[in-house]
Amino acid sequence: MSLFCGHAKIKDNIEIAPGIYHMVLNCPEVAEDAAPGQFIHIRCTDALSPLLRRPISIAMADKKEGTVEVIYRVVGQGTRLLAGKKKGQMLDIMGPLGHGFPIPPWVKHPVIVGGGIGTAPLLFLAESIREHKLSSAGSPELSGCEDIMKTGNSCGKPAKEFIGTVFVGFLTEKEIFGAELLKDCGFKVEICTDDGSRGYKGFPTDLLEMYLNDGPSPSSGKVSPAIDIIYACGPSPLLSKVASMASRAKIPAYVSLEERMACGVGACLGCAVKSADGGYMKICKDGPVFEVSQVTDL
Amino acid sequence: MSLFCGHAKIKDNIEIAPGIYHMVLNCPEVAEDAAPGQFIHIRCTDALSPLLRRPISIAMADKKEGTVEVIYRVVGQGTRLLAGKKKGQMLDIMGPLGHGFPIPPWVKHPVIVGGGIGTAPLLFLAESIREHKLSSAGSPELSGCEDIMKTGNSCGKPAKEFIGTVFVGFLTEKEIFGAELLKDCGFKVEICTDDGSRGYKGFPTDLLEMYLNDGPSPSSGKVSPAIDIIYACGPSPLLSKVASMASRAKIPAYVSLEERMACGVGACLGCAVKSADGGYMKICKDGPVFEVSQVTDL
Amino acid sequence: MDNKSIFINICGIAMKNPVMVASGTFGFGQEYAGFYDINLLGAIVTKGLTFEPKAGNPPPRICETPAGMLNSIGLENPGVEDFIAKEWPHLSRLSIPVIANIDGDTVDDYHKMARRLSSLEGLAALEVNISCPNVEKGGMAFGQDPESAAEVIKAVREGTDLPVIAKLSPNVTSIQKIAEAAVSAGADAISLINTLLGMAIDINKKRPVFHRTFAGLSGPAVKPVALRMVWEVYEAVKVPVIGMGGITTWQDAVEFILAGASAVAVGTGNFLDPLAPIKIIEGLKKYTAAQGVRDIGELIGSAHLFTGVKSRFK
Amino acid sequence: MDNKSIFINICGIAMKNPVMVASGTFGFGQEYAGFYDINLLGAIVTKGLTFEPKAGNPPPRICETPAGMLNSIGLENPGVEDFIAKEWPHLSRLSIPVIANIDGDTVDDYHKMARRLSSLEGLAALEVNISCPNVEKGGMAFGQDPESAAEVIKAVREGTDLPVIAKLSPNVTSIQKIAEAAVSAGADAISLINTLLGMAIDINKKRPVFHRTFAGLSGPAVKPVALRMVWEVYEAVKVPVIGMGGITTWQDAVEFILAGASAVAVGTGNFLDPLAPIKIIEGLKKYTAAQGVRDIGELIGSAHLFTGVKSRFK
Ligand SMILES: Cc1cc2nc3c(=O)[nH]c(=O)nc-3n(C[C@H](O)[C@H](O)[C@H](O)COP(=O)(O)OP(=O)(O)OC[C@H]3O[C@@H](n4cnc5c(N)ncnc54)[C@H](O)[C@@H]3O)c2cc1C
Ligand SMILES: Cc1cc2nc3c(=O)[nH]c(=O)nc-3n(C[C@H](O)[C@H](O)[C@H](O)COP(=O)(O)OP(=O)(O)OC[C@H]3O[C@@H](n4cnc5c(N)ncnc54)[C@H](O)[C@@H]3O)c2cc1C
Ligand SMILES: Cc1cc2nc3c(=O)[nH]c(=O)nc-3n(C[C@H](O)[C@H](O)[C@H](O)COP(=O)(O)O)c2cc1C
Ligand SMILES: Cc1cc2nc3c(=O)[nH]c(=O)nc-3n(C[C@H](O)[C@H](O)[C@H](O)COP(=O)(O)O)c2cc1C
Ligand code: FES
Ligand code: FES
Repeated sequence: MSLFCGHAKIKDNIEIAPGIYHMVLNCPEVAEDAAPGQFIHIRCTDALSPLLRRPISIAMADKKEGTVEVIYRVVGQGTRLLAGKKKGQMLDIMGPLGHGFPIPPWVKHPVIVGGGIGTAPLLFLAESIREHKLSSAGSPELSGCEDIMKTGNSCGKPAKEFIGTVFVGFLTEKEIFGAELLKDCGFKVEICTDDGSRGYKGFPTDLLEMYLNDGPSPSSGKVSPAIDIIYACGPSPLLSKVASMASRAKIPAYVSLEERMACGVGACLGCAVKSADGGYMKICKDGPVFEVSQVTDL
Repeated sequence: MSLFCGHAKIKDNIEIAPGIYHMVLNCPEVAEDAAPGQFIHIRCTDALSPLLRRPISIAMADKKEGTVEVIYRVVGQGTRLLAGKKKGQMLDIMGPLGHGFPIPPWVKHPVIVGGGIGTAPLLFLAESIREHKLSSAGSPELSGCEDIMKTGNSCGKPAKEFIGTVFVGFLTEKEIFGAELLKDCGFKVEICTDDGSRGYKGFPTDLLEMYLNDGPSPSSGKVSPAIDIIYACGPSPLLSKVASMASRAKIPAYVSLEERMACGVGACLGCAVKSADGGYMKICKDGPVFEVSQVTDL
Repeated sequence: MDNKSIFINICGIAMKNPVMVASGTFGFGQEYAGFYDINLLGAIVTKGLTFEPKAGNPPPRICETPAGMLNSIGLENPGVEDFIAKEWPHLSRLSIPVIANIDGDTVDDYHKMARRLSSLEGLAALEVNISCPNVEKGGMAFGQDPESAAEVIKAVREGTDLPVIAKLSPNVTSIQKIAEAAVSAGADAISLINTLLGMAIDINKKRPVFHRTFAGLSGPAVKPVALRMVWEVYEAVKVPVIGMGGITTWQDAVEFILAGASAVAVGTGNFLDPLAPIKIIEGLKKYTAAQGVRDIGELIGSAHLFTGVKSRFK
Repeated sequence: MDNKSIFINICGIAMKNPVMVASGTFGFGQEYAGFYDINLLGAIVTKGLTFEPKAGNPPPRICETPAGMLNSIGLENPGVEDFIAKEWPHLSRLSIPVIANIDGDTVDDYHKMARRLSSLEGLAALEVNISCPNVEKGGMAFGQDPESAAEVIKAVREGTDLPVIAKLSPNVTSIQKIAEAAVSAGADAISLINTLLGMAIDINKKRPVFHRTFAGLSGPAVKPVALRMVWEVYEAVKVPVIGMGGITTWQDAVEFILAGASAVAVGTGNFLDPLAPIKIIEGLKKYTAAQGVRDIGELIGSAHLFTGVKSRFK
């Protein structure tokens, strides 16, 4: 596989929630090969400090348009520099890197659990699951989502079919993003906020737990097939709760992990995570998505 | 004396010639105290690389407007970062620093010699000489130049009086700046370019030499008083020629020197220049303007 | 406003906060007085002084490097007598401790310096620079060997009743051995690090940038090395450690304190931001308050607790 | 296209250009093969290998610092047998020299490694890492003392006919003494620098960032120190020097060559820009052409000419 490393033009870079940005890049090379759960590795400055690239998940990729989209939160030097970039400028990126979320052919009822900024790669995942399900159901190929922030009619063809269930949690109402896109992809979306400003007050894992105990949520109105796969991305407490619930319920579950990275390609052995069988796996190369039983310390 | 160190708002930052920028800063504190030949010390990035500030001469200061202007050429990392700054952004500056050009009360016929980007501080000098001469001649106080790039009518009141002579040299016609302002300040301006694309083909020191030999230049049309002071800023060959001509002609001459700086205030002893009496002077504190007999190695 | 929680006393030097300015980066104090009241600092360390005046090295004397700088000043200074005549009068009027940084070509030079400066009423301490990389004789060479380091410190010790601070060079295999030798010889405190030995080459001229080829590396680039050495020396000796090397923010200062520094010094950081020491003092006040610490002394070396070593101050 | 002017032969290792990739920053070569044809490189140095497999240190293993990074990988590697079984087959198919970087807990480990690897058909050389700061036993400790450095090199020398490159630690008082000892013991070349010993502290957790407290500093921050050590070693020994430490541009590479490096290695620079080695090779071609140099060998150490030391290659 040939990997891209070079400059991509910034088509857009806007603040979609306080401190959270949505950037659209023109990069057909990355868009072509990108799979949900993969990331790009971004050089935030030409200068030598901050020195290292920053990994950011691909929140959407459109092969036809040749665009790659990311959603990121400003937390430090690197992301602050990113937020300062303007439309039209060039950005030095590498990718697509890592192994993403698998979508097995037998998936009937996927459940996606997202926490905060961790929701970003799940948008691409949701879109891919929808495409996958519809195309394997014999439907004609669907056009991708043109712009993940144009809510309401983001997907070429709103899916009437039920594709799966999403539980997403945010700090507060203002920080919510992606919910409309998830709905348009045919997912039943349950939102929660830490402060209760919208939806359920609490964590998305609370909802997952109820759902696993009680079956389809009371408000769903229809009976869905049993959950057969769980995907999650978010802060580590969320991931460990998902992992233990999934293993209890014996449902395969995939989580996206984070660790400080240098190379991003498996060369430096810097982004280690303890594997279930002893040794260490590399998040950048063996992951960032892992089946929960592969990793310990979750 | 209280020195300013803080953020100033960028009012303008435009490319006035290929690779040469004119930046206007809003900074009443620096404008208030600034004298021609002094500089500001600029932090070009929030990051730690490039680490050190960059010294840039004050090309104009307007106490009333509270503005400070600089003209700089992009030569490396720091100046490239400066060129990327946008109107409205804040810039971390210190100043005004150093000792500038003295304007003794007895000055009748000052001659200013500038080479390339070295012309920048000479604009402020020219304006100050004019103000100084007119005010000591009993004229009412003049308003400063509002914008050094608005040529033609840059000074509040065009000076009919002859203030002095300027010889400026540039690589080529395109790089010429400041000439109109100098004229408006009442200076007779002789331009030369290295490639002959405008004015005399050669160096401003050639013109100075002719002038010193032949008296008022043939084209001047009127007889000026004898030269009684010379000011120069530009590349070091220019400065050393000026120095030797001035000492031969026994005319006091002041030059602005450059050296890599760290602190900019005389604390690190980094910007040394050999003084005529042995030891080292500090360009940032004892200069950047020196009487030519003070320094050796010119 | 003064804040007792960050007050610190290092071997008799009472400072209202643990933030000093490093030798050679603050002249004799006047240069930064235009920016803020320098009496707000914990202490001032003078530019390195020698017995005879020193002209210093020919330019260029500085060169920027990634997140750092090289300097080859060469200890330019007016000599101890001129210092006493011209600089001491205004320094002695400050309300904060002033520490004289001293250097010599020979062991005897250090002894003479110590004796001469001890006569000054009000001088707080001597910082003995056995680590300057930019001079022909003495300097760093003394600080690269435990025996010669001890010899110099002993000579200073015999010449003064003032607190003696040994300023160490990081260009050694074992900083612990040098620190131990200095303490055995009578040092009351250790300050470190001086600059790392480095160089730069001008690829157009195809020659070293500096006349003396090598120069001293300082600034944020060296911080991880400086912090490690403070950590090591804290574990090796019982006297207070003054930490420096690349400090530009209060977070940096906290790292040094947690590693074992009783005080910190800002060097190259002054060049980036003249107000850096003041911002660091403010940051330390807030940090100690936020941590619920009533005496910053409790924090000194406390990161060692996690590695099985007990804080000496607990 | 190949360009004869930058061809270089170091103690029998013939390289079409003097740009290698540094051990531990390029895995076993496959990771960067997606970005460019790695046969364009001068040579590849493998990740450090040990006799038995090593799991490496628990995370976190890296931490960014100003213009640098700290790493505490802990020599994670599959062990020499697994390397031979799984990595050597694809490495041996490359058209460029492959150098194995070896490490050991004991002198005997090094000897066994040397013997085992010497059996590989086509391996270009052994780089003996006596400078790893991230392991419990061996590693850097061997490289901090001339005698133990010599002992290790001798053991390797006795176990192989391959060229032996001693990789030195910068954490020493005199790099010249270590280099001299390594050469006396039979090293055919010297490579330096490995990482500087540093550390970082998490001020929220009030503990060192790394489990092993100390870690290795690399990247542009250390370049001035690395360059100085290459300069010093070039003056001390007669064997070729491979220079590394913070190289990210061709200008950096030229500085090292002028200081005395016969070849350079790009380490941390790969992380910033996977294409850095290729860009450096292109830059060197242009520089030699612009300088009118027909053989890059003429440039090696030529900055020493200005300081009275003659280029060894003239
Ligand atoms: C595979 C992968 C995908 C990611 N995808 C996204 C994404 O889509 N959107 C997004 O906003 N972020 C994402 N992240 C996180 C993102 O990489 C970091 O927020 C970013 O690198 C921070 O850089 P900075 O320079 O702004 O912050 P820094 O100044 O480097 O750090 C700021 C603070 O955050 C902490 N921190 C930052 N990154 C990490 C980390 N990876 N692990 C632990 N602590 C950390 C630091 O310790 C520090 O306290 C992803 C990370 C990984 C590994
Ligand atoms: C008192 C003073 C006033 C100045 N006023 C102006 C001004 O009004 N306008 C203006 O454009 N410039 C002025 N300069 C020069 C300006 O400071 C430098 O061009 C600037 O610092 C370069 O920074 P950089 O990061 O862009 O280049 P760097 O990347 O730092 O350097 C680029 C190249 O220029 C060389 N170089 C840069 N600065 C110097 C120097 N001072 N001495 C020798 N070589 C140098 C470097 O060696 C390198 O080759 C002044 C300098 C001084 C000391
Ligand atoms: C320009 C300059 C001059 C220095 N002069 C001296 C000196 O005279 N005596 C001394 O002990 N240290 C001297 N130092 C070293 C500093 O005091 C300090 O130990 C070192 O720079 C590391 O701290 P920093 O990274 O904060 O600058 C000098 C450093 C610089 C940058
Ligand atoms: C992540 C990482 C892993 C490393 N692993 C090894 C190693 O296994 N063996 C070795 O000899 N050096 C190792 N090094 C040191 C490098 O080879 C090199 O000597 C050092 O990083 C300086 O070069 P640089 O600044 O270009 O990275 C490693 C460096 C890094 C950053
Ligand atoms: S970041 Fe280098 S191995 Fe993952
Ligand atoms: S730049 Fe520090 S003394 Fe001039």
